[in-house]
Amino acid sequence: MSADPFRWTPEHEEFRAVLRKLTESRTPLACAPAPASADQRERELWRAWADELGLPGLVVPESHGGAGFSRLELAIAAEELGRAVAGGPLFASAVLATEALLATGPDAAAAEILPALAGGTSVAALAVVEESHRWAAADVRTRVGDGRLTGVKHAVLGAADADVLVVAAREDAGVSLFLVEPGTGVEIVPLAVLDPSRPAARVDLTGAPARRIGVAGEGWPAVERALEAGAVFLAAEQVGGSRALLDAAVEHANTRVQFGRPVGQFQGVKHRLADMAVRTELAAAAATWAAWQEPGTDTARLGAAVARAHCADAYLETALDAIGVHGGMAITWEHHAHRYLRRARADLAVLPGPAEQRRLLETMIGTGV
Amino acid sequence: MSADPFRWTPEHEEFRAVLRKLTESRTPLACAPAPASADQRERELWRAWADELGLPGLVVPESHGGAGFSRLELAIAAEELGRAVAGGPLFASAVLATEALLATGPDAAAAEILPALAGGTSVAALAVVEESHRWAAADVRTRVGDGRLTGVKHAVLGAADADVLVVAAREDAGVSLFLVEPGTGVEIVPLAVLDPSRPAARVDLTGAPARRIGVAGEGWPAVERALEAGAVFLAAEQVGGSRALLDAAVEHANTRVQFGRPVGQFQGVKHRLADMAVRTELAAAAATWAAWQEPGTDTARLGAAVARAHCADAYLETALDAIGVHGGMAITWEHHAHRYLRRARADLAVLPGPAEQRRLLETMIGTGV
Amino acid sequence: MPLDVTGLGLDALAARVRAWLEDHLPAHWRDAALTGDRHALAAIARDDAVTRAWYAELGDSGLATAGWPVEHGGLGLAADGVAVVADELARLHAGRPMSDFVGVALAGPTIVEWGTDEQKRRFLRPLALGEHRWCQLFSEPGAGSDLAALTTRATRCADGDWVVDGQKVWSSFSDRADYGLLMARTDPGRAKHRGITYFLLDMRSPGVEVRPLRQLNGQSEFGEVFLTDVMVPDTDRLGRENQGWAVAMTTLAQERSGLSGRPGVGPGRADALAARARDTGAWDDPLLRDRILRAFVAERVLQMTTVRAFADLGRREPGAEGSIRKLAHGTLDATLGLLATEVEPGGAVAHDPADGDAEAALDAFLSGKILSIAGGTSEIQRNIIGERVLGLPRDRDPYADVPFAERPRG
Amino acid sequence: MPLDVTGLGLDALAARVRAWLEDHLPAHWRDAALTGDRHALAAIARDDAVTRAWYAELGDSGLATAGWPVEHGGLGLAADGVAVVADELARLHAGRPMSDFVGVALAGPTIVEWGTDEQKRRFLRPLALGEHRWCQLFSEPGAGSDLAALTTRATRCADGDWVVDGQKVWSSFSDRADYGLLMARTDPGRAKHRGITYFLLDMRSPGVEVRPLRQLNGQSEFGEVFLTDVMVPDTDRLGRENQGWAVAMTTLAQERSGLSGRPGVGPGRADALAARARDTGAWDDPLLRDRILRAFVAERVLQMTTVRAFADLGRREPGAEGSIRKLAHGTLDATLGLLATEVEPGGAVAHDPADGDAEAALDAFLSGKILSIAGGTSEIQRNIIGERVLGLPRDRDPYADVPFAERPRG
Repeated sequence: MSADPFRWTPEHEEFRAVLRKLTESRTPLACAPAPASADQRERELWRAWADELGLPGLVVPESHGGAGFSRLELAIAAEELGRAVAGGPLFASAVLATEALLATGPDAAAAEILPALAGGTSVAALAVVEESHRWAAADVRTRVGDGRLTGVKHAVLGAADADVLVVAAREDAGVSLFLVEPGTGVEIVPLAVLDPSRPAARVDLTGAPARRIGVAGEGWPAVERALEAGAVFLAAEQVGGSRALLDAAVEHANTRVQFGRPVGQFQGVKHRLADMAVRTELAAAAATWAAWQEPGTDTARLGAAVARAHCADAYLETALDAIGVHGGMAITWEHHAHRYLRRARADLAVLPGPAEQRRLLETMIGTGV
Repeated sequence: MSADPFRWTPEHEEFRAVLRKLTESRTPLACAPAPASADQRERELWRAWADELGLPGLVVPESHGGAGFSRLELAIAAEELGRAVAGGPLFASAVLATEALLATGPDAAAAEILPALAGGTSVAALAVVEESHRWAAADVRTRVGDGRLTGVKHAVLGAADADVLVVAAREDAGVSLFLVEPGTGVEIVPLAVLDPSRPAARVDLTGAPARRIGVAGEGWPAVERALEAGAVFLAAEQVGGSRALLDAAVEHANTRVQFGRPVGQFQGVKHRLADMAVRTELAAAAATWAAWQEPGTDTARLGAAVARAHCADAYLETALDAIGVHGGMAITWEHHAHRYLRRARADLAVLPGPAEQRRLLETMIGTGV
Repeated sequence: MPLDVTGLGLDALAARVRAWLEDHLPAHWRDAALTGDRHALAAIARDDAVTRAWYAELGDSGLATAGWPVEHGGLGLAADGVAVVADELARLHAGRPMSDFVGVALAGPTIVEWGTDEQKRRFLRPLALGEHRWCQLFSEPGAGSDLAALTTRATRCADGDWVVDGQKVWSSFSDRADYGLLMARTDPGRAKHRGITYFLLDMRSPGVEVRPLRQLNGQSEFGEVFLTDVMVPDTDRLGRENQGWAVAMTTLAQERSGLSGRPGVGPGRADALAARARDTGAWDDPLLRDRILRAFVAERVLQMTTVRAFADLGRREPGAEGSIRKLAHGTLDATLGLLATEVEPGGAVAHDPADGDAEAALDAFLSGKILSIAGGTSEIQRNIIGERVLGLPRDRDPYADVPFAERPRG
Repeated sequence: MPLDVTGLGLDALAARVRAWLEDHLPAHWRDAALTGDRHALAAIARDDAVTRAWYAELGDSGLATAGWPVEHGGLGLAADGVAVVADELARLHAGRPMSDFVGVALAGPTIVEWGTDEQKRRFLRPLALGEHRWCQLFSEPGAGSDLAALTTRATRCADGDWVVDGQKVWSSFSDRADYGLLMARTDPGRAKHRGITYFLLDMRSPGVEVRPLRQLNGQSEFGEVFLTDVMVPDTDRLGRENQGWAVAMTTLAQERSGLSGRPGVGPGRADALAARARDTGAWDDPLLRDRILRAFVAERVLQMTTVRAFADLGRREPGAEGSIRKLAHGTLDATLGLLATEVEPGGAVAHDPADGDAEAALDAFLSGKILSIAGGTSEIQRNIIGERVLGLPRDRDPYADVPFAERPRG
């Protein structure tokens, strides 16, 4: 490892400032819409992100119509979106599906659709998990026959809005990835979700026409690459969420008066906020370090697993702590706290969670990485 | 279960008061001896317990020279001894070894030595665990041949002071219990211990003459009965230790002034003490409930496992919290806190600990008990 | 006609209550309870005619208010006897519903202790018979944990009656209540605890408006109550003018104690969780299994503590010790709520809308945090334990003795 | 002769330091370090002649005090550069020992900032060359977390010099120290923070008595220091009279930051724990394994945080953020200490006296709690984070502005 430590550049800071301004002006925390009514706003925000900032193509090489940035810029975007619990297809399409496509080479079929994804005019979804709800190659049972897929994909993020699905399916050579367009042989069944800002659906494939991308039987490494990027993205997003919660809780503690003084003067509240700050600062360091590693390397795998293991638990604890600090108001529907709580809990399950990451780390601990 | 809830009687309260007076006068917390120099005092205390209160024979039936009391009285004794982190052979001899002997019927060989144990003129030790350090019948490898035992027993509490050893060994019929006297074929190797108030030794058996007690191959249920009683005893002892720590910490918080006020006024300290109190009150209720059940029944097994699982962890947490409340002074050798910390940590390992108890409860959860 | 339970031990009391219920509870109700038929029980709960008749009969027997003095229609039982009665009623789902908790557990004892003879006559019997529903009007948006900082004003008119203006919040079942336990400031010139008066407010009075408050789990158990020029006769004042804080202490002690459940050690939520985990396969994960077993231990320990608290109480009134159980209960509830989701496939976070198990799990998760806030936050419980149980020095409001009107506003 | 590192990037700096060490460190020392031969390293540490010569050479190069200004014998590096140097020294076990921490990390920077030219001349170079050892004399039995409540008195004599009386405690390595960083009260008529003066005490002065303080793990790293009629020349005063608190702030900020280690993400204590667990079979227990992995995650995250802190610092001074790392470090240390025992057979609680692994595990357990108390308790760190990082209102000492002599005593 180089002795030169990572530092954010002035360009990074500027990117962050622009993003925050855009995101906060559209979904200010104070008057955040109830999740269910957020659809229209989110569509507008997505257009703004795409047209003004090129977020959907952030990590797509310029040769494929993207901006060719690194995961550091992606982490900045994630953090700012996480602050506002912003919805939209960025995570499902621009991170999970796009990273999987890029990891195939990208091969010709992937390269064909990447410019539209990078431009935000088309969105994709990655369909991997099945009945077991586990991200494991062995659990992929969707079969290919005559260029058609048959199987059931569970909890597919962003499936209902997707123009194209990237589907993991099993053939004789092993697990491969396929492109499937909604239509014949594809039924998309919306699911009830804890976190309404991240809609998910079941995808029933009954002989859906499909095009293979990448080499037959070599699809799983691409899924793993998407999971690595997804872990970094989620970690950064959770840092943003934690920071927003901490800021709002500090603001409350400084202004709410009980027993003749601001509640932040009581150590019961002050120390809880300090613990939130500790957790969040550690999370920020871990997310940044993970984003700073070269994708696909040992340290990237380690960083992604460590960051995801820490940040996901830290976010849930911080969301619960924030409710404790705000007290009664935070258990109402109108207060922002439960949107973060829902997101934090849902995040544990949308990709392999902290327990799975620690299991992954069993193979890395003590190996010198 | 009867609707009549358990209540301590005036006789119980009197027994407790006498015990506390005796124990505190001999091992007052404020000038407690450093563990290593406590031997002489503990021998005197043991004589006083035996002669004045009959503690060694508390649960031994009157027909075998004991007082014929129940586990409730034993729990009172345990709590009071635990307050002072008192040493001596009570736990090893009067609880573990004696309960194992009683569970054999007691058969004739056991009945022969019970009066001396009950009178405190002789002490015993229970030797079960071997290299694996697990309390499991399958792990008993000490063999019997020609009425002689060969094997190695690890971490035997009170072995060095014991007049007789109750040893679990394997014969063709299964695990049986044997009486072994120190001497030929018995080497007792004292071990270094974290908690000097509970000395332990390794027992090397090389053809040691032994008398079987109870039926061949039916020794393990007697060990389990000793473990059940031991779990209840430890739980109550830990309640006593927790209460002593809480009392001393509250006293400190009321008198130590920092930043112009008693430190107990700061919520950082106040809430920590409140958490200690919650844990301790819950522990006391669990230990009492467990002691109140009829030995050997389903509810006794449940109560013992639940109490041990809660009280052992609660005690360690409380010992650590107490050090936090006392601050710097508590990390010195002279302060009482580390004696409790040592006891609390050692307690996790002297019998199956909380993790093993929870594993045991796997078979009881959801069965209607 | 009150049941005669004089001189009975707890076991005999249990037998007496069981026999009485055997004779009186409608057979279809009893059968539904004993067979655990949830649908039938829900239908009974919705059948006003049946429940009204039953609560009247139950109230007449004294069993609905077993802790009240005999002269007010109770059985004069101590806490342990009350618990036995509650257990027997619970066995047959025959007790008063949760929405009557404020009336039976809080309003009743408070009126018994502080009410005039006329107030006792007016309120206690209808309460016992299930004719009146009550809510609590203590909390305000600006005075959460610091209850005594309330600003709802009650101004005395020339005729001695009162006009009340202000806003209350976190009032359970206020939309259905006939009466409310109201604290209002009657003298802002006095220090904050010393200028409050306690009233029994007729919720049908003009100027009372109730708006349901939607909770984070989407349900509406609480309401906001707006009070605009509400006339309250002086005969509805409970206790003396400006001494309402002392009256409220009675209510609050009952509340802390009452929220933590009935005594009894046996299968609970963790057992159900284990059963569900076995069904979904989550039980195969040793880490999750251990966390369920930790919750199981915590639940049983809390049950054992409740048993002991009732036994210890004997004839004593519930006190600050209730905070110990409330704190433990709050922690356990949050743990069980999270675990409920973890045993469901995919954590229940994305599921078939018709999947009732998933919905229930998510509700348990979202509701899990409510208990550590409602009825006094965990911080407040820790203060109570530290100060009243352990005797640590209080951290006083620096303006505690300043006239309320002169306090700085936050 | 200070090494020239002007204008080097961090990678180039590392290379330069490595090359210099290659040329200068005695070969047997280098070999012992590179082969990880603990016995040889311990022998070297005990060999005064070798270490004295090496620390003098190291000091002369500026590498022992890389963060000090060039004019005082340092290399003028920012925190990140200092960290690179520390890493290279650590790789060869060639840096100054832990017992020099107070001198190099605390005394040096404090004297650089506040010392007179004469004090800088007298103290900085010997410190850099390893000729002086320092200890810290801040804490007192009656003033633990509340440092400014100290009562050690320094009274001015007619000739302008001082006489000091009092007792200090928790002074690391005080039994071996040549000098002490001393805070004493010089004007009890002023408020507590405003009547303190900071001195550089010669520990050989008559009237200084050091008694080792035995810790709960049986070791004696700390001492109590009794000061009886100790004469201190006014030329050994650091900073102005009665303004010692401001001087102490420099020392304390260095201490908080310095205690939390060097930056770098790589194998640590949790990796060693996993290796040991694999040896003892404890790794087969999925619950214990998961706890070790949690500690592994926590340790790596703390490393990443330290890397970032050093990068962020650049040329800034260490601040309140150090409390975040100190708090996390304290928690991790306690966790690792407990786990160290759990991977040993039987928890190491009863073991062969010759079993070094068991002894080390027990020491790690018993020492685990010390870090969350020494150098400011976790509560104090939380206050610092709450107040100085998050900007929450301070809970002021009600007697903060009262003359010290008039405060009530506890």
